[in-house]
Amino acid sequence: MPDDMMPTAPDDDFEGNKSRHQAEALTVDVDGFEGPLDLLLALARMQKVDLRRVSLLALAEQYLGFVERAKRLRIELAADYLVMAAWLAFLKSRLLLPQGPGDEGPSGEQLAAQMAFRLERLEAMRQSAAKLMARDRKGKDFFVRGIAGDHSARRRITYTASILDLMQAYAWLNTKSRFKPLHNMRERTLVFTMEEALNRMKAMIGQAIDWVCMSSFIPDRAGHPQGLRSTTASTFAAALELVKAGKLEIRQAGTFAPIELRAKDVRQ
Amino acid sequence: MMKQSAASTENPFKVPSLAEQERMIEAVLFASSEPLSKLQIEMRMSHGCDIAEALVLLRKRYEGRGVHLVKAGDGWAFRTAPDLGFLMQKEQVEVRKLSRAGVETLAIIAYHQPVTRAEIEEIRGVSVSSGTIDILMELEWIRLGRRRMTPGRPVTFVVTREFLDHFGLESVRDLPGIKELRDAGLLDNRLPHDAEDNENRRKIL
Amino acid sequence: MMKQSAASTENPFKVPSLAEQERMIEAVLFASSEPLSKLQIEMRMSHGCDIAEALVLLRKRYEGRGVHLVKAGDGWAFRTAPDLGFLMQKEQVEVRKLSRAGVETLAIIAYHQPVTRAEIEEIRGVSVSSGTIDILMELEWIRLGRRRMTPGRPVTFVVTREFLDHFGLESVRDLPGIKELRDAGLLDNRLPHDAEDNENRRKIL
Repeated sequence: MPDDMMPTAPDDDFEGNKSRHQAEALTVDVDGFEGPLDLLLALARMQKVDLRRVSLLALAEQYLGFVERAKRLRIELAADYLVMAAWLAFLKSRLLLPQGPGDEGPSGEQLAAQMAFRLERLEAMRQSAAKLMARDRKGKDFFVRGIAGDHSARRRITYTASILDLMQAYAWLNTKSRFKPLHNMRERTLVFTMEEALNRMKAMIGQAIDWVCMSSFIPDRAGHPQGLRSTTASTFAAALELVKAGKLEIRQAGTFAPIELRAKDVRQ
Repeated sequence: MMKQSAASTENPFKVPSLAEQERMIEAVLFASSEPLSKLQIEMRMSHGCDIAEALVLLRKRYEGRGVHLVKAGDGWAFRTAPDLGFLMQKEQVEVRKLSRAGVETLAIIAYHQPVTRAEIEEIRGVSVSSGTIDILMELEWIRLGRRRMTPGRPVTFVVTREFLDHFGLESVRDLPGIKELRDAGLLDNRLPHDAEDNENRRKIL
Repeated sequence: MMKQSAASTENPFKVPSLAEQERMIEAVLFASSEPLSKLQIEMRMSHGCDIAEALVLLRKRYEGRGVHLVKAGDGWAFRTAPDLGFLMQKEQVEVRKLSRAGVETLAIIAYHQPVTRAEIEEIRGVSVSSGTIDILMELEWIRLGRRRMTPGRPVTFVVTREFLDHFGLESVRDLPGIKELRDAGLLDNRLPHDAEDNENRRKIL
């Protein structure tokens, strides 16, 4: 960040035009800062002392002065700048007023030390980042071998598959082998027609004043998986039909959750 | 050494020493993606370098080493010593997606293990080519299990530790979705890894 | 040495001499543009080779040359001498300029690793955009470390071998100024919430 982008220090000798001019320059600056901590660090640097000896009280005042000026100029500050302002105002009061024996929480000095630590740490990381980027770097200062062709390649083919592939394949196999059209099957008697299901449902829904699991409407044909499939399908289709007709309500809490049915209250 | 390099970087007009020239050529040839002719090397170096001599020195330096400075046509390049070629036989692994037959067969073995070839064929509805089994064996995703105690004593297939590692599973019981598949009615309610049970199940079907 | 002779009695094949091993490693590393770990080198060599010693010899041999044997993390690689970079303008690759956020985030990960996203944000005082992390991941300079065993089990970030290689670092211990920062307590991953502790630290300073 160039020096002329630095925010104004409130202890500038000149008031009026100059400070106003600089305060306006701040508008540009706020965009240049990466958040309130960044701004605070810039302010701290202006104290031109070791960061460990920076005056947090002066810093808080500068920051609050900055926020005040921004408000006067109707510059909208992001929420985190205002949060920091509130915290610094609190810090200021803690630093200025003696802490009573009953006061809870850390002292002003502790809070100040904590903030000074954060500033020092951020500054240290900035300097380290600069040192890191200034190092000799691969592809810029030193280079890898340009020719990468000494390897005589022996080609080997390997195969891969994901767990999803596996599951989808298996699910597909199952649907393929089990969902054979029922009318082709020898167990014709296992087929539960839509008509049968509708009649059965109509007779039963009167009892479903509260939510009932759909499975309780399915006729019991234990031991015959294909039969169960047919009865389930028909019962479900019949349920949808009755929902459509306004005689039934249907719901499901989530994928694979039980489907529940309830008779629609016709009095409404 | 420090003095030499300082000379070459700080004073571009001074001709580097022969040793420094050798060093420079070494770096240039190493980093170049293609062999460089004398002229090409010269163009990169400071004026007044007589690189012919430096090249001779450099070539000598690498004599008998694992890397040689070789001349091909008018180009110079570093090459690994021909007698060490065997070290450079890098296996180039080409990864392909497992075929549908492969995935299906693998899935059946995982969910139904131990399972015989005839059972796989019955579930898939088509015969299983030995190529498919071979690939799965080679990948070390399946191995032979115990022989089934039925006429013909057919071999069974089971999945391996390697399979579990590849698919990130602790055990076959962790096969994700097995519960969901079952809830969705896509799977039989019986435990898939119980051979006895599988036998029975297959009789019913 | 002991290991070698022991190995040679067990192994019907003769273990190459140390000089030959050095030659072999030279060729293997020369041929690879990526750093190779000891294990990766060993896998290409004959049984019974003690490559640690050969690597030390090889590194010494290239000292002061135009090409150096460098170490990046657990990997070894040949790289041109940094002082000769000016000769390689043709090979220079345009490195995408990192934003300030990117540079700082990278530094924080390098110096504080393993570090969580929340910790990076705490240090920088602003939230870390996922774009920043993505770019660093894409450059292969950072990767996911272990999850932190704290509530929420957040992921951590660490730097990679590619990072070390790119910045010519042997290990994170060689990061500029890392010792001073640690001594000053500025690398404590503990957040400065315990003001008490900071107080003490600052009194000491």
